[in-house]
Amino acid sequence: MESIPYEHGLILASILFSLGLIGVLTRRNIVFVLMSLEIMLNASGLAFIVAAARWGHAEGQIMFLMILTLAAAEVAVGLGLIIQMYRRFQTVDINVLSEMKG
Amino acid sequence: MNITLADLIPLQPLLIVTGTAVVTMLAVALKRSHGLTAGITVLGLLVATMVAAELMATANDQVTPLLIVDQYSLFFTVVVCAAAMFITILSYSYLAPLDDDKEEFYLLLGIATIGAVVMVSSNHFVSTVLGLETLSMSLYGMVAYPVHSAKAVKFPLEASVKYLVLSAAASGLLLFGMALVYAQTGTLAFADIASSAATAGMGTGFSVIGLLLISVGMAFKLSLAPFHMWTPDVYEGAPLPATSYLATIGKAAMFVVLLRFVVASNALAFESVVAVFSLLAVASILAGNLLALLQENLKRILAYSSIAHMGYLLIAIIASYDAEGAVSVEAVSFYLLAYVIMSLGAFAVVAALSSSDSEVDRVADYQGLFWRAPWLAAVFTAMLLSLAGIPLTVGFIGKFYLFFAGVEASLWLLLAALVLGSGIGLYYYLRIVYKMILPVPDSSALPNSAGSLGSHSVLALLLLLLIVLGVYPAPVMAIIESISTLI
Amino acid sequence: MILVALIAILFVGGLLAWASERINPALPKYLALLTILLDLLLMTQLLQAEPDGAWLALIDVEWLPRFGIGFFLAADGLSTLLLLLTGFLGLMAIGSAWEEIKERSGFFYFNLLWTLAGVLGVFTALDLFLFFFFWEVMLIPMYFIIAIWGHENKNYAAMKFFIFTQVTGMLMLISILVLAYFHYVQFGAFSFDYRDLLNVSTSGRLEFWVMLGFFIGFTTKLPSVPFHSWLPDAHSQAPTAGSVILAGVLLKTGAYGLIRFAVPLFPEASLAFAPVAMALAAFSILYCAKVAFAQTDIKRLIAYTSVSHMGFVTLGVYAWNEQALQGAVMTMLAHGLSAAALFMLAGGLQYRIHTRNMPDMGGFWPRVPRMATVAVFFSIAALGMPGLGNFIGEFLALLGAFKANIPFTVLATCGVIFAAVYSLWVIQKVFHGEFRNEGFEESSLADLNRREMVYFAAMMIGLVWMGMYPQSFLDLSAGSLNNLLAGTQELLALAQE
Amino acid sequence: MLDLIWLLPTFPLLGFLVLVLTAGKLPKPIVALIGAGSVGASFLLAALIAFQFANGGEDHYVREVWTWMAVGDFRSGFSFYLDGLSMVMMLIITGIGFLIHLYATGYMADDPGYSRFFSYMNLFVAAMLMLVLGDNLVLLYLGWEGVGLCSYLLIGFWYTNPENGYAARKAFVVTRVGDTSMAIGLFLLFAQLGTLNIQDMLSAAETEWAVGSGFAIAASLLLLGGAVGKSAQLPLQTWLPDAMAGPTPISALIHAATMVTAGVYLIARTHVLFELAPDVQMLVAWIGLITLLMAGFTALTQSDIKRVLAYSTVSQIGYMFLGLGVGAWSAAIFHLMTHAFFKALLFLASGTVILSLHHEQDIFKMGNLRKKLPVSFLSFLIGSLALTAFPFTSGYFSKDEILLGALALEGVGTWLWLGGVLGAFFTGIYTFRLFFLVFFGESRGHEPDKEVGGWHMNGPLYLLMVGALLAGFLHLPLEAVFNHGEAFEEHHVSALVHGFMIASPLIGIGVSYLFYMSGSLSVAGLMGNPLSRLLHRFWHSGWGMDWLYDRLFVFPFLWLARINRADLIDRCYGVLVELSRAGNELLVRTQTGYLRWYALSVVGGLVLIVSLGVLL
Repeated sequence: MESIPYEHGLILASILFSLGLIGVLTRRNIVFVLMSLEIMLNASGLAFIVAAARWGHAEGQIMFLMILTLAAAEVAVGLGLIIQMYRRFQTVDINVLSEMKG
Repeated sequence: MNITLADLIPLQPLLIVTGTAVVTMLAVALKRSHGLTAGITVLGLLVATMVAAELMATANDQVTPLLIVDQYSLFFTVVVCAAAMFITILSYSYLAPLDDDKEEFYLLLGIATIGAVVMVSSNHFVSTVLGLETLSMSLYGMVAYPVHSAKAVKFPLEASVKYLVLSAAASGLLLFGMALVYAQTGTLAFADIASSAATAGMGTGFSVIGLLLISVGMAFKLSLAPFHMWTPDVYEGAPLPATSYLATIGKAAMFVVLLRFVVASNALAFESVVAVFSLLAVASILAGNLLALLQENLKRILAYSSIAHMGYLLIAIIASYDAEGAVSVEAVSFYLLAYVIMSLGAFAVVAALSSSDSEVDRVADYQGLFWRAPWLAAVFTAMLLSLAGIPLTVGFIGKFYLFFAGVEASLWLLLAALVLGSGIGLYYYLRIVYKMILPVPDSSALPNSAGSLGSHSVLALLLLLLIVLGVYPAPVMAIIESISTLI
Repeated sequence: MILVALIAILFVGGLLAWASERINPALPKYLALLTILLDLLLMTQLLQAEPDGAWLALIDVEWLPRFGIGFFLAADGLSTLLLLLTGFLGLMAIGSAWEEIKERSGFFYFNLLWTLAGVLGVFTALDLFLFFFFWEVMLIPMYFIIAIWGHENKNYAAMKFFIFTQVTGMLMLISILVLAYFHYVQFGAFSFDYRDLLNVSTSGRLEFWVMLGFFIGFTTKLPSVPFHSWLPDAHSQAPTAGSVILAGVLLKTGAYGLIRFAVPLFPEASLAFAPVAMALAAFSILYCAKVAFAQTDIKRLIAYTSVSHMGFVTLGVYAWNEQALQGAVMTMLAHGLSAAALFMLAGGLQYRIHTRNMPDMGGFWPRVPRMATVAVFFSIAALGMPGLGNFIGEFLALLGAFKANIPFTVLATCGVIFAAVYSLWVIQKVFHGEFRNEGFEESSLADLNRREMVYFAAMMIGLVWMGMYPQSFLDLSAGSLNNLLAGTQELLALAQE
Repeated sequence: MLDLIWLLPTFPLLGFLVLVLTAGKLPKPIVALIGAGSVGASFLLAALIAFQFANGGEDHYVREVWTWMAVGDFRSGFSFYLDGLSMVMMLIITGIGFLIHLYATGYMADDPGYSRFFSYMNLFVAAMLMLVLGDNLVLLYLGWEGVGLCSYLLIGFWYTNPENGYAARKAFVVTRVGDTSMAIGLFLLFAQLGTLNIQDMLSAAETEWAVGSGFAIAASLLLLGGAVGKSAQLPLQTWLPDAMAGPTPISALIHAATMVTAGVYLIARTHVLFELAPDVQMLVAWIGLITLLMAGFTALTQSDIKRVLAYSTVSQIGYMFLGLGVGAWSAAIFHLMTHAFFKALLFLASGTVILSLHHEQDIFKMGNLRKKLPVSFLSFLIGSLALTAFPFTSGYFSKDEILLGALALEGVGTWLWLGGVLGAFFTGIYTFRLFFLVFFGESRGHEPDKEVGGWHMNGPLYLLMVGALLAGFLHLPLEAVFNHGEAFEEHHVSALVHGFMIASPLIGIGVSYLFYMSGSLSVAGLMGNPLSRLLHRFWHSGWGMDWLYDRLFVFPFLWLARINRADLIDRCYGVLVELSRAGNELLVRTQTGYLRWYALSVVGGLVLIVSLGVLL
């Protein structure tokens, strides 16, 4: 059977990745920012899967698992911070976090 | 392959640090006691340091594909653990007045150290990511630590969020880059990237882009321009111990990885990478120094200067690809050591004067320090002069190494940038010194009784190191020479 | 060994002086005085020392083997002369600080002595790394001296001084490293040892730039146009003792560097560069004389004149023949005394009447006849009156330079006329004419006291000695200068082949 | 005895040291004793030495006291060279110097700076002796600068008046210009001939340089520069008239008898060089001639007694230069000597006049003083006669020799002679103009109560009168020195020529008699037409030389100095500072504190780098 060339996978991953990046740039709601980050991480995870598929290794998939845990941890910490932020500012707009500059 | 018992021997330092973290956790679970937890951490780190130093004589083997435990990694394990220990000591007096649980800070610190140790001994993407993220995760926590405390003067929350979001994004870039490289070469181990038997190998397809993405990711973690913007805010917002941890261990560990990666993967074989690195170096040197020029907040000044220093270090990295470049690796190693000592020292002085509810971080606050607290002022002066690269201090020897590396590789342009940057740098370092020697103002934010015995002994130790390594660095030079051959 | 002692004594003495302040604020100056005297005593030992080879004293131990860096100190006649000058002026500086420095005297004398220690190191270090090490070490205490005890604009001045010398110092460091690296390439081992580096063949396109690094480093300290502009600020802002050390000693390190390192290490490039250097010299002689004339701040004026005078040194060095070199050395010594003395006079005036602004002064002669006489003496010396040290220096320098390059020598000689113009102008403004006291009351204008007379007398005797019997100095430096000349001759001969 | 020659400068030097170190604490008699005594002592010694030397027979004597500098092939010692020339000079300096010192003890009697004055005077004598006795050009230069310094100090002796200070500085700087050229000459000589010892240098020059060779011309020109500076000849003569600001004894000693003749001495001393460069020697002659004429005209128009004398000095030195130029070496030195006598006499006499009139110097405010001031009258009479070369006064012989020497020169000689004679004519006019105005006619203003004086002021005057009258009969032992070239045959010229030379000054005297005595001719009438008024103003300002030099040198220098007070080069570094400031501001603006902006910067960097990487 005909397999999909891995470039396609990579291209898909990079599209996803860029989407995430754009999300980080454009969103003001910090929750969405976090989600965009998730997308970025997963995109790179996907890239690893694709690569692993190309070589038929397990390493890439292991890497993917690592990324999952990592992403989970990020979100955990992130959400914790969001709660603190909401407590203090009653908002989730990241622009309130701009007291330090110069 | 499966881990044998023998493999555990070289892993001792890592295991001890991990153990320390676990014990700390248990201790906290059993009974909250600031002193106890701090004590345990210090002890554990001390033991780890000594064991690592002990091992340096013998150990030199690849434990699993992930970790390389050679003298080089052990050397930096020593540096990391020692630094972590010092920071722990500093944190104790700093956190004392915090109106919140203090113990978890040491837990985070311990875990961060695990990450750092893993990083300095990693020569594999997986372990890199593992270590890096362990480090960063706990740093988020450390940065945000006083977030509950009403009295916390700074903006830990803001700092932490900024740091988290950006560094997560950076990690994303890093990972994606790795993925691209992997996709091209089919290996995750640094060593095999260059010599991957499989197919096209490096240089083809996306791999260069992958390399660049990796560089960007690392550049961000090292806060090289133009990825530096987060640095001052995070440094300023974070509590001092976290800041100093981030500034010293965080940078050092990352740099070791960068060094290993660049040298092993032969990345500098590509024009584009060299160009990019040079660009990063020059940009960081200029941006860092210029930004610090008129800055009034001490933490921010140190943040900016750290940007510049990373730029200096990058010069040596670039030089390392040069055929004759025997010295360059040593230069990186020595300068990292020097940098850890001096910037830790600088932060230590500030920390000694500050506490979680009042941070003395405005340059103006230091007016007349020289006449009020000569000892602290002297140490601070020494550290600043060292950062400026003046003789009698380790900073000068470090600069000397960098210049030498640059000359060897005849990177005249970068050297010019280095000279220019250092020239500008003198200004803001001296500005602080000048403030300190001015007469004492009537109203001063300085606390009269500054620092605990612990922090003072740390200062003394660091000053000693600073001067000994500045005047008679020969032994350390010898060690570094021998270990640098392993890279 | 004696050299180590010389430097160590100063370091230790400095620390003691600092510490002793806690016991009694008056103690430091006595300690400092003692230290200097001790050093001078030791230096006289150098004069009797039996020379082995070229060196009167030598110590060479391994320091940083990784780079073949050694702790290599050695003194020949030239260095010894400069050591003596340093010691002597150190004494003078302490004398001038005796009453002027009241608060934080401990730290002051600490800095003073450490500067001197650094200078001694510079004059004796023959391992280029060590040389550079001392070169930088002497700056920091000087920075503190200016920044703490300086006058109204001290921060700016100190900062400028430090940055100028540091940045150009880094250029020199690069040059040193390139040289060491050449040695590695040619002989397979790193070395910073002066004797080894002399053998490095530095021909090639790069040599010029390397030489330039040294040249800039040294001419900044010297200083010569266009790197001089730190000096007027530093001088006018520094406390008297600071100016004395700056003018008397620190500037000489630059000249010494040119003689010892810049030319011998790069004979070819220097030969090619000589016309430019001499042109610069002539230009700074004339230019700074002109600028000096325009100043109203008396210390600034003197500062510019010393730039002008150091031009003769550059001229002499790059003429690179025996008369010229001897002239350069004599100029260094004589100017060391005369400029220091003038700064002490200016400092004395400022200490009395709290102004350096000449328009506020005038007709002081009848009020302060002793000071006036002394001032006339040193101005006369400065304008190169035969029979005084400066004349010997400038005359020999020009005599030698004339062989090397006629046009620039002639130009430089014209500087002597301007020297007369500004020197006499100062005398006219301050001591002649109708008495003026603007911004200070007459009573504060007291004549030189006994202590001051003692050290001015000492310097006068020194200048007259140099002027009437310079042979005792010339003989001392002749040996080393001839060695340098011979060395470069050989290298040039080799290069010709 | 000869080997004590080093004591000659030492006595006055010691005097100077004592007087300086005691800083005016000594009582005036002691000061006078030290000041005059030291010079007297060295005069006695000089006389003895001269006596022994004259009878010794050998034509020169060298005594090295110690080595001054010896660097490589350059060597110069503190060594004294005695021959006929330096002997004459040293006798003049010590002898007339002593007389003037003696006079000064009275003249300066009530001056607060008494001791300071004599210390300077002694230093001057010492330096002057070094100048004439030095056996190498460096030592000569030492003396040369030394006398310049003393002249500066003494012109500005009354320093409270800024004008004196200005005059002093002018004198020093203008002569320094000459000195500089002389210094360069020294460098050239050393570079070419390898020695600065005068005798060796001269012989080396003779052997190595052909007549008219470029080096000879350059060297002699450069030395000439020094000479014209010191001797106030064209084009550097402007300083001397202003130098009269100093006390009158100074004018007598420094600006008439000794220092200003140093240039003549220098040229005579190095005459071999000039003989090697005939063009330059001719230039010397012309300089002398022009100067003496210009100065003569100017002297006609001056109203200040001392300025008249000053210009006459310039003019007389012009004669000496003329003599040198035409190769009448010994004549020039002869005139130097006689001039020393009568000009010192005139100045001292004028000093008495001035002092008696309480520091009045304007001759139009004097008059009819011959009764009141008999001694000065007598001195002036004799001095003026000698100055105008009245037959059988000293000036007559010396000036004659010079003029005859000029005449003996074929070609331009005749013109030079004519010029000289014309000069003598003017000398007659201006000298007796002064004489008549001061001592005859009716008193205009000041009435002196009595003539100041006393033995120590009049004594010198009488002695100088004798000198001025009889010095002409002396014979100077200069053959040995100038045995090159100059022929010592008597000049045989027609009586007509002699008549001319005798007549011209007498006519001049007559003219001034008609103008200022009998009044049958009136200056006012002359001033009637504008042209002469213009001329008068022009001459009075010394041919507008000062005006010219101010515009040419002084003002431009001042202007340059003023516009660049702040040192342009320093400004350039300021630009760097501004640049980094600007950079700082720019970058600080990027630190907005907004997370999204930071993220954007990261992405921006990413894009930049990746695109860069892909492009490369």
